[in-house]
Amino acid sequence: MSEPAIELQGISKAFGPVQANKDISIRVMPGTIHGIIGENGAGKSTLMSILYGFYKADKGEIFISGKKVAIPDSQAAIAAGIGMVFQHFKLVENFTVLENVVLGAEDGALLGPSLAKARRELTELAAEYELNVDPDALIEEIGVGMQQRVEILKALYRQADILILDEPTGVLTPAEADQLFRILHRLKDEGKTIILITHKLREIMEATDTVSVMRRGEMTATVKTSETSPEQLAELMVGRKVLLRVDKTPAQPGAAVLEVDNLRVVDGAGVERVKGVSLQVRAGEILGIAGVAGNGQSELLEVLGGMRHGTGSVRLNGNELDLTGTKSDARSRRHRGIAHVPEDRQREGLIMDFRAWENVAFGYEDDPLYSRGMLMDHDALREDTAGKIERFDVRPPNAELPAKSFSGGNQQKIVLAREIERNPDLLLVGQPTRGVDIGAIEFIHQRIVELRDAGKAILLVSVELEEILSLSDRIAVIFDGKLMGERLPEETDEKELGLLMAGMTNAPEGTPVAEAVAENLARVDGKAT
Amino acid sequence: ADPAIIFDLGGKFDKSFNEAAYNGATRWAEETGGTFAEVELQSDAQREQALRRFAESGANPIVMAGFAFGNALGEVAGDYPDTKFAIIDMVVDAPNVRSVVFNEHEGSYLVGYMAAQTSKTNTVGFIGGMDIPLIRKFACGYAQGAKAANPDTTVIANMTGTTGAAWNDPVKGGELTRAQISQGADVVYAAAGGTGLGVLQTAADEGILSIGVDSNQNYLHPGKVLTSMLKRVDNAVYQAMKDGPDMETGFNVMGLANDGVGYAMDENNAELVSDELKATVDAVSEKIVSGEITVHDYMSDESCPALTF
Amino acid sequence: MNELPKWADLFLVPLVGLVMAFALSMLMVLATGNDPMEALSLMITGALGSTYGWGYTLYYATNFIFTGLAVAVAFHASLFNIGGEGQAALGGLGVALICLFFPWPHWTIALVAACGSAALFGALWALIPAYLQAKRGSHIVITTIMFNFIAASLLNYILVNQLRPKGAMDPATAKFPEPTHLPSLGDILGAVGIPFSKGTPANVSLIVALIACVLVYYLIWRTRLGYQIRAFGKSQPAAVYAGINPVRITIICMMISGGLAGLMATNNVMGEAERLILGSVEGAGFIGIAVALMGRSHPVGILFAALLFGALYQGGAELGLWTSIPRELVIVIQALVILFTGALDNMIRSIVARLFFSRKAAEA
Amino acid sequence: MDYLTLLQILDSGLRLATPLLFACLAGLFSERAGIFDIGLEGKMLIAAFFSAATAFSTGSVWLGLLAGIASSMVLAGIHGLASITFRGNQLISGVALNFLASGLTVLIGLSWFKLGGQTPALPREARFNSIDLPFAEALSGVPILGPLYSEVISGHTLLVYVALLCVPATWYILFRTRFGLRLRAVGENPAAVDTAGISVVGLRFAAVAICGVLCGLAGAYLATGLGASFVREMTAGRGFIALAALIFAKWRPWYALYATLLFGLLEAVANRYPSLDLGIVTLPSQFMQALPYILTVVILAGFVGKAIPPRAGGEPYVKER
Ligand SMILES: Nc1ncnc2c1ncn2[C@@H]1O[C@H](COP(=O)(O)OP(=O)(O)OP(=O)(O)O)[C@@H](O)[C@H]1O
Ligand SMILES: Nc1ncnc2c1ncn2[C@@H]1O[C@H](COP(=O)(O)OP(=O)(O)OP(=O)(O)O)[C@@H](O)[C@H]1O
Ligand SMILES: [Mg+2]
Ligand SMILES: [Mg+2]
Repeated sequence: MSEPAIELQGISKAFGPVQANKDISIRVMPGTIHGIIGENGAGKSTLMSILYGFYKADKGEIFISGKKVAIPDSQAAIAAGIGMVFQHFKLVENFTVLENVVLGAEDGALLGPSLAKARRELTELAAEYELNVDPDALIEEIGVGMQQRVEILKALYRQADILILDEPTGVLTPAEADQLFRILHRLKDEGKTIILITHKLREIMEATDTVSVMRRGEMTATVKTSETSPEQLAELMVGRKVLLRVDKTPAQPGAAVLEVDNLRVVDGAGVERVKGVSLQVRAGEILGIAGVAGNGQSELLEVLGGMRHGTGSVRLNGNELDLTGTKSDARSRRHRGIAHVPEDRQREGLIMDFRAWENVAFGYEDDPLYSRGMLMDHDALREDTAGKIERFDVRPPNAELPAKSFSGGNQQKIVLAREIERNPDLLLVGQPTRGVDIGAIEFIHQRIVELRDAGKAILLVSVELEEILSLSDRIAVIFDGKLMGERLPEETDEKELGLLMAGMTNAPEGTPVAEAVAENLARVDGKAT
Repeated sequence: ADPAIIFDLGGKFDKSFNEAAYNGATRWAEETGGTFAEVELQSDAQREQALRRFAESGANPIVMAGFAFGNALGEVAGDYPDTKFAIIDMVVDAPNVRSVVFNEHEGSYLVGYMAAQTSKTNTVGFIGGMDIPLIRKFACGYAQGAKAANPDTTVIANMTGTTGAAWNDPVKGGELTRAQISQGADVVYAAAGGTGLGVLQTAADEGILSIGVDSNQNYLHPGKVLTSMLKRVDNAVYQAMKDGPDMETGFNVMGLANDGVGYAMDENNAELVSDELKATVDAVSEKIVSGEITVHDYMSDESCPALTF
Repeated sequence: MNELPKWADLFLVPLVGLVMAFALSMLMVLATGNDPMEALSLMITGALGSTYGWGYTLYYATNFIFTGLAVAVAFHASLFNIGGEGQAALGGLGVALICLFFPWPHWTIALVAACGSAALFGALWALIPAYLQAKRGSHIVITTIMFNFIAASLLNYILVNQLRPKGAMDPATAKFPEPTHLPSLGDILGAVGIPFSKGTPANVSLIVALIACVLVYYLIWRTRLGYQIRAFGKSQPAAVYAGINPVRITIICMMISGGLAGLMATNNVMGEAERLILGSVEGAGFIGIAVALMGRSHPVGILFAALLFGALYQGGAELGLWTSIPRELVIVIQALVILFTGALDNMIRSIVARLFFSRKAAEA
Repeated sequence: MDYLTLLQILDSGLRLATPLLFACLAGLFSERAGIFDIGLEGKMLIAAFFSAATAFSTGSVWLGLLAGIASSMVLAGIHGLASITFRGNQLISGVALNFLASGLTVLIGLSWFKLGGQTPALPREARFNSIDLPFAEALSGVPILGPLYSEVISGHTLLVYVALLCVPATWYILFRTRFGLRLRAVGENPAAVDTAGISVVGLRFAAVAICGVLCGLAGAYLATGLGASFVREMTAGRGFIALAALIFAKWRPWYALYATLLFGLLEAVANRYPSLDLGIVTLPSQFMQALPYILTVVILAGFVGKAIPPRAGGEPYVKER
């Protein structure tokens, strides 16, 4: 048996108080595809970034083809034949494709010859691996799929024998993802070693030879793909048997609370992200919006929450909402009875440096309850927070801690407590359980259902199909800024929703689009058994 | 008590106004063996503080060089009735203040006369520091002299700026000189403190003549400086220190008549000024002293017959 | 590396920075052939050794409180207002217009009017950079720098061509009329029987500055607006989510900041010079940056930092008067303080942390 | 205005633009690499002092130039230390260094020369003197172009020509060399540079060092070319005008030349015509002085094209939170 292409021994890495990697060891044989799975924050990216010399490990050793190497920086990794496609691409936006490929791999001090050579080689590589890109296009003007090709080309141009891809399909359409896997297989056939990080069990099962599972910074197992099952992997990932169902009674919908008609949103770059969406949410029901990330659901939520301008018509309890004027901001929305749990709690929902009690007033600092004359009533606020912490089981129950000292799940509970206890007519919820552990997920789901049962309207946006299916009373699917149709959860399944999410409104079985469906199924696989 | 002297922002080695004051003080010290306290101001806000500090420490008299002390002295003088103050270039009306002013227009008239006589292009230049009535007084006297020597003379006058920084911008002084040269000037008179050093430098570089001010600046570029308009600040300072605590106060005008102003002759410019010219200028000087020629003082009515600003 | 406890971060780090700044400066004094200890003691006694020294120290401190608060308020919104210099200059214009062109019966009323006018002029001078930042994304640091220069030119024009009395030499207005003259600290303390040097420029504006400290404290830490300013400063996307209008906060916050800088004019223009002189701000706008950094943008910290810089200025002036060490030493110290407590903050922090934790380890 | 006057103003404008051009290109290198530098003024000032002081003491203008560059690079190094190594606030560091230069030059100047913070006037051999280009005399008779050549183009000091040559050189380095590609990349997305195996710190320090060299040239030119001694605060805001020009030029080398020439010309015009009578209105000298700043604000406001700074500018590169 040959030497492993990569061997990591006892890698540990801490970011301040967070132990991202704990004593991790793996071996990857040459000419194989090795998968790494694990929940958000499990430490996958950190581990690979260490291998690529982006971070320095606190402890541990790295062997490439049996030889111990020091990888203090990416230069060393590149020299060792390692290429990496990061989760967040590392491209210079206003450079051309060619310049990005050449950057750091120039021959000689002058640019001209390097660019000419790269242009030739790029054409060859493109032909060989079906990686067609216009070398003179600016990065900021091409789509993410293209950008990813550029990243792969960068690695190939540097003659990488080991290619690391960090969640490459997260931003891809199913068709693009499909093509990516064809390329990966071709690379593997040529003897290259590939490490693939993903959340999607389906991708692991289909593409990899071996797979490692990470949980909370530790490597919990490494197994042959052929000898495992999705169920086993899921269990390894979250640490216990996964059972996820939401107990809920059938909805008792009342009058329409939210009526959206032909809503359009143009983003800062002038791209239309929401292209004429119409929908309705009634009192006492949950409308779930399913879709692959980046199809306009974020913008939809933000317009309704008052964080963006839009055009069209939105009515709340029959009254028209201002979409562009002075009353189109988030505060006016709150005053009208709309509460909003944002998609990104750390960037938007909380001020990470503020204490928990300060965050409880966030967005509601003008509430008379928290005011004493011209000043804010800190005592009242602390008292209110203590109650919320108790009712939402926030741990540790200390209102004086800054938000950044709470774990992700507890941060989310603080946001939810603030928004749900407003008793809003309409609750907007984006990705309520992203990066939250199973226990907290159940808790959060229950609260949302309780609010529904109290006769409130809820608009839920999630990229987790499973979450959508288990929470929603009705499901709308968004694709490319347009709603592809509406289904009742009991009358549809993941397969059909997957089709809609891929933009197919009515596809007969057995069409090539089935691959796209598989893509979405894989997403579901990641969570459910 | 020892006397004290406060120099203005340019510092005591500005080769010009402050240096003249410094020379006066050192002359007194050398002649009498006495000592004096001194300070160079570094900011406007320090004026009053410096005055008070010296007054409180018992210095007497306190001499200050520069019109900019006017306001501060006005504030302070009354608080220290037993201390005598001497201020140069400004009139402060207080019983314990001697205000020394100079007839710069007279001295400037003389050097203007020499400039016009020396110019081959019939164009002479004037570069002032900060655009204030005092400097216009220099310019106006200079222009009158030049026109008197030769009615066809063109006088080009520029001011460096409107703020205190204008006293200390030799680069701009140089640029203004070049501009005046390109307009035909071949003698330039600088009444601009530190800025003037740039004027004299550029004039020397470009091969024209310049006229210094306040101190004798002929030595700065031997053979390139036609003369210097002497303003005997040194004499005023010397006198005040010599008079000591019993100094007579009041208004004190120093002009041609009492050697308060004049023009400088030494070995550095001996070649430049012919005996003939020197004789004529001395004659003019006498006429001014005798009252036969009256030189208009710009500051008397803020107007100038020979020059528009 | 563990994080420092809050108190160490708030006090120890700036203190170490300060000590390093002084140590370096004193080395420089040594290098120029003077005795650093003598210089230091002269500075300290000159600044704090007599009521005369205190009078000047407090006068300078008053200026720095205003500009320090100005910088701090903007800092809380993550805005770097480097334009205190220009705003304070325009505040001076506001004071001058009020004092020169209205007949005031008593200084108290004149002071109230002058405060309003100074704050208004300073605020308006901050308005354009604020608007451009909020609406058009023009970097506020650059625009406020530009506005400092524009303010200098504008004031130059107004003073030289409009407000300078005929025949006067320096670019300054006429003396303000008697009823607008503010009582000095000596007058006030004398009235209550405390002997205090009368010849110093510290005046009743000090009380205005102290009131400003209290108001800023309440503004930032107790009011909704302050909450919004701080939230906006921490995270702009979050502010949008909360319905805090970025344009509104930027403009309001910068106007408060500019107004505070403008208020400085009650001290230097109305209280001290009693006329408006060109360049009367004398860099206090920039010292405000150092004061805010040292004071960690908190009014109490700013108060102490302003006192420190006030003493530094007065001590430096004494140095200039009595030794051959020029007053520019103060500028060097000030530069080093800004460098160590601002730009090299992380370096100091890591040094302190190393000392701190090695001590702890030794104790344990 | 006759042709000759025009030429003379152009001539003066070119001289006055030179320090701005050096400083502007200095800022360009630094900011293109993502390090904002409002300390151009301070670096120029300290270079002006040390070049004049050294030139006076040694009598050699070349040693003066070296000393000027070295001193400017020391400040640049501190800026690099603060903003690159310790990831401090670049703006605050710039402010501090401006103060430092302003204080140190006077402190040392007083201690060495006792001339109120100035250096003594430099003798001829301790200064850069103007050089006449070939045929300047001969061609001056040719109509129109002759005087243009002999008045405006010929007869400057060496550093003026160096500054002009720096423009194409900067362009070439930035857009035609490996170093330039990397430099621009590190100002746009340092993570891209890092993962490409290039040292972000190294690149940024290199850029800051170049900035130091160019500021050194600017300061040396002020004190030993344009002027003939150091005077306290002799940069008189030129570092900030250069910064304004940099924004005006949208961080591009050729535009930097045009912007600094424009600002130099404005200064020349203001020297020549303290208040500019335009027939309808008379512009006071103060307006002319403020014009570069006003123009920059207008540009920044985006009313005349948009100035987009390098994207990673002003932000320290932090990998680990
Ligand atoms: N640069 C950093 N500085 C500080 N902490 C970090 C940094 N990068 C990651 N972390 C922390 O390290 C832990 C592991 O993060 P990592 O990005 O490796 O997880 P992951 O498994 O890739 O998650 P995901 O699936 O969300 O990409 C997390 O708690 C994260 O917050
Ligand atoms: N920046 C920080 N400062 C202080 N403590 C932190 C910081 N980041 C994380 N922690 C602490 O580290 C612990 C782990 O955080 P992490 O986000 O990984 O939690 P978790 O195990 O994923 O929990 P959850 O499932 O609720 O997200 C938390 O308890 C939190 O208090
Ligand atoms: Mg990751
Ligand atoms: Mg977590």
